Amino acid sequence: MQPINLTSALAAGKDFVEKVRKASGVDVKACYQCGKCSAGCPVAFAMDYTPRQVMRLLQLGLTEEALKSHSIWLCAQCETCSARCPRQLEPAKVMEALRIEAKKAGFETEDEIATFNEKFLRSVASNGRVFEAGLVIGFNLATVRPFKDAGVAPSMLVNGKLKLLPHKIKGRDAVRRMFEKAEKMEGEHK
Amino acid sequence: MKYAYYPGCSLHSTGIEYDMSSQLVAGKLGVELKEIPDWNCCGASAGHTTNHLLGLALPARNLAIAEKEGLDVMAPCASCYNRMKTSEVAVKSSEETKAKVAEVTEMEYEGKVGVKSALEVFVKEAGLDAIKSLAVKNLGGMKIAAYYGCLLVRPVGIGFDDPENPMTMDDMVTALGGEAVDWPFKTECCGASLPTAREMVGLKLVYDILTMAQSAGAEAIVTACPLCFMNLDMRQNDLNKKVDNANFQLPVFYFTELMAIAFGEKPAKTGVRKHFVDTSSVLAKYNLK
Amino acid sequence: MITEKMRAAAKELLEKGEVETVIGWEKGTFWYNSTPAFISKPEQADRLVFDEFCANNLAKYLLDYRNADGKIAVFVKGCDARAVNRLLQDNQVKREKVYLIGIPCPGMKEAPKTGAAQDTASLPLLAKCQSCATPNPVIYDQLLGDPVPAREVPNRFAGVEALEAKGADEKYERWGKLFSECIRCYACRNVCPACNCRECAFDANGLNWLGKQNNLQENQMFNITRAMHVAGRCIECGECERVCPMGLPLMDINRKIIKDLNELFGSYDAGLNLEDRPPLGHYKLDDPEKFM
Amino acid sequence: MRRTGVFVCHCGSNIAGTVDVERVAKEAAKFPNVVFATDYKYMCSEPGQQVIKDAIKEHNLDRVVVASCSPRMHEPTFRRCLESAGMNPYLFEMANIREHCSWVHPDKEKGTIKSIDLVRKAAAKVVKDEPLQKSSIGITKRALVIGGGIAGIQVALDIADAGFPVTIVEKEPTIGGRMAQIDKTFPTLDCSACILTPKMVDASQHPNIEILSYSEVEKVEGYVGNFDITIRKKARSVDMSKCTGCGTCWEKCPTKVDSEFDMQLGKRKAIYTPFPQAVPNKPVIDRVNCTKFRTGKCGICQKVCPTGAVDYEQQDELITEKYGAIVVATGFNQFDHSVYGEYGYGKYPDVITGLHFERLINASGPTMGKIKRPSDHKIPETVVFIKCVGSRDEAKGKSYCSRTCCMYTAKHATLVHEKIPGSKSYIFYMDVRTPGKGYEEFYKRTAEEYEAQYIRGRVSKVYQKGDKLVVRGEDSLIGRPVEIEADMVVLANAMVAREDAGDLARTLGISYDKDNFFTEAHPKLRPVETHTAGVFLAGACQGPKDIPDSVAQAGAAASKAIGLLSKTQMESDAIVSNVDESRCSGCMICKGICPYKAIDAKLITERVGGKMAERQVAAVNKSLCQGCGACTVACRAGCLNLLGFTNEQILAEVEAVCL
Amino acid sequence: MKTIAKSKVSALLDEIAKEFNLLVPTSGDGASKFAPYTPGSQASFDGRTLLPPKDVFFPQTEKMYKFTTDGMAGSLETVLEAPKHQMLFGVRPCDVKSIHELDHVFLTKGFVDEFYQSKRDRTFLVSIGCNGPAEPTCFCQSMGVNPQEADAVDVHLFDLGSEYGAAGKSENGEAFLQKYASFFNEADVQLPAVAEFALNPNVEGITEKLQQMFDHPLWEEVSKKCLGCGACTYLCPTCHCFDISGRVAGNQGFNFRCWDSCMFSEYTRMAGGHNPRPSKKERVRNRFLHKLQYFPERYGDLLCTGCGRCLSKCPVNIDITNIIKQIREVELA
Amino acid sequence: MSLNTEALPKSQEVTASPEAAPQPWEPRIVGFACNWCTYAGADLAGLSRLQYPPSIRLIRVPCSGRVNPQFVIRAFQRGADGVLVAGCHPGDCHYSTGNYFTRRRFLLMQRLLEYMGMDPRRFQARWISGSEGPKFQQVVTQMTEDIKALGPNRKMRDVE
Repeated sequence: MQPINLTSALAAGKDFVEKVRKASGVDVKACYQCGKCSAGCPVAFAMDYTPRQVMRLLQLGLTEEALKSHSIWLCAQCETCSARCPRQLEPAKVMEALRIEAKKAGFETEDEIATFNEKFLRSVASNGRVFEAGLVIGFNLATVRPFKDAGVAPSMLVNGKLKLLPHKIKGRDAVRRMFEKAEKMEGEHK
Repeated sequence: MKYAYYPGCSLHSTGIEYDMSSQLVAGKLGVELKEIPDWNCCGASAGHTTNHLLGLALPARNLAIAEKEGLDVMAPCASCYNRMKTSEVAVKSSEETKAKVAEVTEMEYEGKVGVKSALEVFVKEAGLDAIKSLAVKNLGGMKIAAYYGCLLVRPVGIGFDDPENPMTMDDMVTALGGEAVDWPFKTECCGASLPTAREMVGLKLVYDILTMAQSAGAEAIVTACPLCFMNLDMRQNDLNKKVDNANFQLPVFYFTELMAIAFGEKPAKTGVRKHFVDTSSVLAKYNLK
Repeated sequence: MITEKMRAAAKELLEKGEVETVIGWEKGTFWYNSTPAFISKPEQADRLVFDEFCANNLAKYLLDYRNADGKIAVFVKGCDARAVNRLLQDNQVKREKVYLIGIPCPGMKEAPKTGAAQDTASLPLLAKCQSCATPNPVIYDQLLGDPVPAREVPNRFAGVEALEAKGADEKYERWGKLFSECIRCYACRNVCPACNCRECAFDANGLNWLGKQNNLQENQMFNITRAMHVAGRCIECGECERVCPMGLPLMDINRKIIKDLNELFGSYDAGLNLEDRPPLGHYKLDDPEKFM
Repeated sequence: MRRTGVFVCHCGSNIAGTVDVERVAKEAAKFPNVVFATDYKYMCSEPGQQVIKDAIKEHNLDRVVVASCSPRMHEPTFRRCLESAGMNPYLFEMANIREHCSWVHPDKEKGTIKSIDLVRKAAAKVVKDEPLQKSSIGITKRALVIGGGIAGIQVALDIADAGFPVTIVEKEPTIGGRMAQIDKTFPTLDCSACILTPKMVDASQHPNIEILSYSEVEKVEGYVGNFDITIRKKARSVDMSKCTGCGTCWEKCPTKVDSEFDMQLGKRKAIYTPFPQAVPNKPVIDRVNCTKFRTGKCGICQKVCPTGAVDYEQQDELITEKYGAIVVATGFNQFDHSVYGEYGYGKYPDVITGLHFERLINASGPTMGKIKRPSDHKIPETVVFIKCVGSRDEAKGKSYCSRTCCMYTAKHATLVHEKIPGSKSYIFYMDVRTPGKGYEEFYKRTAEEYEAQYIRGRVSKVYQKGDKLVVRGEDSLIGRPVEIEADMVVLANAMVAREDAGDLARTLGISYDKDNFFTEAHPKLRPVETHTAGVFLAGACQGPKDIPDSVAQAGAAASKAIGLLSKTQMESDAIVSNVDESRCSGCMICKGICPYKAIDAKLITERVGGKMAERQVAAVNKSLCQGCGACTVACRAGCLNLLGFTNEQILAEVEAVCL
Repeated sequence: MKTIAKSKVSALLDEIAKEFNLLVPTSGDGASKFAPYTPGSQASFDGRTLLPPKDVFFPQTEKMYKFTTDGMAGSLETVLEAPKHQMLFGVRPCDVKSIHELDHVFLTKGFVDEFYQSKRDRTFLVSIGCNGPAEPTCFCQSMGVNPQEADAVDVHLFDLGSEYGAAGKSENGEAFLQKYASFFNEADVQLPAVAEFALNPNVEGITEKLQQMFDHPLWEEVSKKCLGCGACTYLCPTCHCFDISGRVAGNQGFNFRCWDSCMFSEYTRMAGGHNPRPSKKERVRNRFLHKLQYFPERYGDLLCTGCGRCLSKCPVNIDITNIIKQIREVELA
Repeated sequence: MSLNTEALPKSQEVTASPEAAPQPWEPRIVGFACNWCTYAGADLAGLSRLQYPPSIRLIRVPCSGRVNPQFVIRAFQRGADGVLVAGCHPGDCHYSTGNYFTRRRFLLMQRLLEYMGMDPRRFQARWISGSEGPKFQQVVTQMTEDIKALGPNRKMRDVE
């Protein structure tokens, strides 16, 4: 294992920590690494870095490792960590900020989740609402497993739970403009 | 009581039962619901984790429309509720955010109206007394695990109920004559879209919740969120297939469905027939058919 | 009509012997002069009036009755009531020794320039009333008439802000010109309900706080010290500025201090209620100290 | 006209090397009111002082200025010199031309000019000096100790041993405090009762100690050396003079209630002593639960009492006594962890606190020393300890570290290992803090020999699953979530201030911090004093402390109190505030600003317009006043003045240095 | 009579200013008062000035002596600056009367105040008459002043509407008119009627009546609203109380005199703290008795010119005309 | 109501020795120093032989809370080019709370003086502890430089 050169890492990470603070309102320096976030996190078992470790990576200036971590994609945004943090930091918001930054930097380590989110938003952007059938079909095609959840589709159709055509709202152009503006104001994605 | 109604995408598709039963309950309780005209998707967790501002703006557009009508919003979906609440609080507490959001939405949202969850409106505001007085059927002691999910009671300090041990739904169950079992996973996360996007990760969360409810003696789970519902209801079959020794047959209800049934509605009208896990036997057991 | 009500109230109080003196207003030299009146017999009550010229803050007169045997009744507008609170906070008046008759105040008018008879409605509000945010008495035993709605008050610090923006020399020149005009008649001090020392530091024998020369420097010393002494205690009744025979804009100084106190130590309005402690009488551990 | 003498010191070459001292003296001789000026090699030396004394006589001087070093160095020297020359020592000023001039300004011309200015300043001030006298007050040689825990007992014993009468006021029916509830003490594992109870007995038998148990301080008036203290002796319903403590009453009493002493884990009677070794060992009736008081029926205790000591009619009694010093030793409370939803809001019976655990392992406790879990009295095999519950938690608890938990948790784990063979302890911690003698070694033993598994991480959730408690944490050292199925969970709850600490602080006029702990006068230099003269602090009422620290602080507080009481008269400085009553308007703004509560309102009578009138003015208690002068600035009329630093003196200095 | 168009006055002033230190009424951006005229600047001849011209002769602060000390020795020097020949132009008849009252105080009864005298002697007075009350509060007529004309000046100007009629009232005045004859025309003039005054207090016999009223309850009544400020006395053209004070700085210093006011509580306070006028009743009484009784007893004139300044600027509308009326209404036993 | 009184000569003129060359203008700073911290800090600067400009004249007061704002105005009136009020750091006050009042009072005062046209650099307040000899040196040096740049004070000054 290569030792981390903390001197250069800390210096390099300083601006990013400030960026995260601006975006999320969380000062990661205040984290005292108690681990309560990770202990309560429902998805921690699947993560490569526990939420506490993600905070630590930032504290040490290891920005890229944080951005490339799978954890930030696996985070379900349930806010359990935020609710219980004894320092009133909000790791969930850090996760959110990191995911946005990771996307900008082009690190999408969890393809499926990133794809799902993208499809989801694309659906919203073009229709104003989510077209769930289209989303699932599109997602499954994209992730090359076209028949996932296919078994449930017929009964859902019968029960009126799946619509075959998207509902397009009247204000969909306005919604599309919102996407464009928000993207412009928050910075372009790669 | 009159609210702007924000069903959200789910209630028009996978969560159609929640929509149906909510309308029924509202009618009984005298809560007038006026659907927000031309509402858009709140962005769910995909929105704010992709673009923070977008995550605030999407719900703000709906709130702005409601504000024009001068109505507070009722959002049955916990995810929609959480997103709208976050947007509401962000706009109320920062002029800068308000301005940014207005620029994106091209609409003025001043923070004069806010959002409430259906649970808050139907149980907290209407009151247990009203619920009891409307109940014509008794749940007869049905053992029910009230499952709130994570987002309904968060962020801490803003929600309407205790973040670690919420009781609103338990109180409702008790008021209708059911037995709300005490169990510790009321607010554990169901994984949201993870069971779709990362199946095995998501399924583990669902598995834990179902197991815990079952071991607490619950005969049914009641929930107030279409995503929770979908994960708990639709995934039982998957789990039974993919996990050794798993054999779940635990009916899941929207709390509105139970209310509507207790208020005397025909179960079919409430949507309980549309569930993946059979509900008829447990309803039959307690003479609720 | 408030005048009728105040006469009736005064008469009743005096007839019943509940108070020994009623302090109010009566007409003075001209139709546009209303002046403090001191009534001690029921039959004198008909002298009392309330009109657009009752600008005098009567609270200060309570100091003259500190040793009175009985109760003193005084009519209080919004600002007068805040003045009474000021005096109560400074332990100069005992609450049980005063009877406060509140009068919601519609705002007082300027005397006409020429003295010629004219419609009072066309007269402008006194400067001190234009920025008044408390037209209704905040403390009283009895209220005559209904509370008046709060007026739309312009930013009362606008003048201060404009001055702050000027250059140092420009500021000094402006104040120098003004303070040179001060004749040190002390009307500002004597009318001020926050200036309630038994003996002003400036009047004390041999204390050497202030030279008697009338020149810019001593006048500056007087005016700055006066302002510092009422800092955090000024109730913004504007009487100092109104009575200044030389027309000095004294509220520009008082308001500067109020603005700074609000900005630095949290907002505080003197005389609004008895419990709040004046900002210079206490401190917070985390007070700003960027100048240190 | 004053007759001032100015004496300029060379300080060898220290001053004379860079200041033309002769010129300074020559210029000084021209100053108004100066009749004599000279320079000398060492003013502070014997011959130097003689120069001053001679000049005083020869020139009939009535004011003296010495220009030399810092007054912080030699002001007392020269004051004594004036005194021995028959002058009032306060008719003296110093000009600091060494530290503030010759040592810092090498340019001789500039240094000399500045020296002349500094002397002019001193000469201008000195003519306004007035003779001042020190004042003194008598002292009541008696101490009050509030709180009868280990700290209070230690304070009382120390003061009593020094020969002064002490009263301990304890609100519970017995002294002993928290230490009495504890089983063993770290790091020696001594039996707590074995070392505490002899001290309790010592205190009760000490001829100089009076114990007022079941009593509270109601009112404090007066000031250092002369406090008038009103104490409420709550009605015990038992006549202390008749009761022998035989125990018949509580044996026969039919009413059982949860014992506070046993943390609700055991029972006591309605007439009770909290524990068998209570001091005084005489019962009280808990009127809330007593059947006699609730329904008027029963009365068994009165019937069975062989001495007729039970008195249902007894009333609270108020007594007022004089004391010279007060030591506050009111101890701490345990943090209420029911704010933690994630730990079950206190509803799981087997999630207990450290203090509960102490009662469980105590041989005279409710389980006779057997560790049994409260829910089903089973002996736990797996015990999880969670530290920092309420401590170091800004979100739900306190920001500070409670200092004792690391050690007592280690002790608990050790005791679990000793008492339950085959058991396993897990300790969740954030840091292990063991800064005490033998503490680290104890912790090491716990982890290494007593097989306590330390896991670094905070627990996020505890929940019941069957008859187990599932504890979810992260082992932050490997970065993996961990889960333990435990039989019992022990929380190391924070030590917090007593909930009524604020009330007591207001009664005593002392300050308290954001967490309601009493504030010491100086965190480093005056750790057991308060800002209120004559009031001292001991034990955990000032902040979390373990027993050795509490006892050490008790000794320190006692020695401070003894130091005060050993004087017959207390001399206060002559530099105190003074009120010009004729001009004071009694606004009392000064009162709120005085940090020593030395200013109070008083009524004076004066003739106004032919009749006598009463009027309120400020009065300075010269023995409390420390001479800071804050009040003088608050006084707009300038009728408060600080003797020795009057407005006139300071203005004269300002004018002199601006010439 | 000689006349001068009002439009030509400023040209005249420009000329005069070359010779005299010229003081004219100004209203600039501060309070109106007499101030040095600088060519081209605007003098204001409407109404009367807020501040009376008394400080021209009797400044509010005036240095009198300088001294130095050296051990027990010392030196003293009078500070008496000979002012440039000065002209006070545009004094109203009421203020002319006030100068005469001040002359009584500072120059008669065997006592001459050299500081006052030095300035008074070198001041050339030009008065301007009024054709009626300059302010609603004017009542000079009642105080024996002819509002249109003043005699004890060097030159008097009658207000004739668009022009002034000039009359030399002293030899200097005649010489002045001769010297600046080019500015004047000769014309027959008719004085306009005097407009009516709103305030007409009757002072007949008041001095004698007051001699019996020292202990009358009226004083208690009229003093109640007094705030004890010095606005009335400082604005009064005739009030002339002063205090002498000094400043020392090291080995030197100076003494100065400055206006004082009998309205101030410390005015009569003695070094030991005793105050013979302890409350505002005594102080207010003294002020009016001084004006209406003591001064007339000593000098034969009321110490009031009816200028109305005190009345217009009193913060509480204490009205001397009303007090005179009340004194008249008192029925003595 | 004249604006200026007669000039009084400065002390340098009185005391300067005949042989000394005329001194260039040196700012005159009146310093109020609390006995327990800043005065001790200045003593320490002396003990440590830390040089600073001879511009400051310290007036010893028990506590910075003893300094009346009027003292400051009087100093300016009499010719001070700058005034420094210095005391213990917050929390270190020998009298526990005096400097908290100082802080409020002079923060307000400084702003008021600035409003009156006084350059804020002429009136400064500082926390200097007994151990901060170097800080005392640095504060006096800096303030002297500031005021040198501003030139002699004419404002509020009655001695020309």
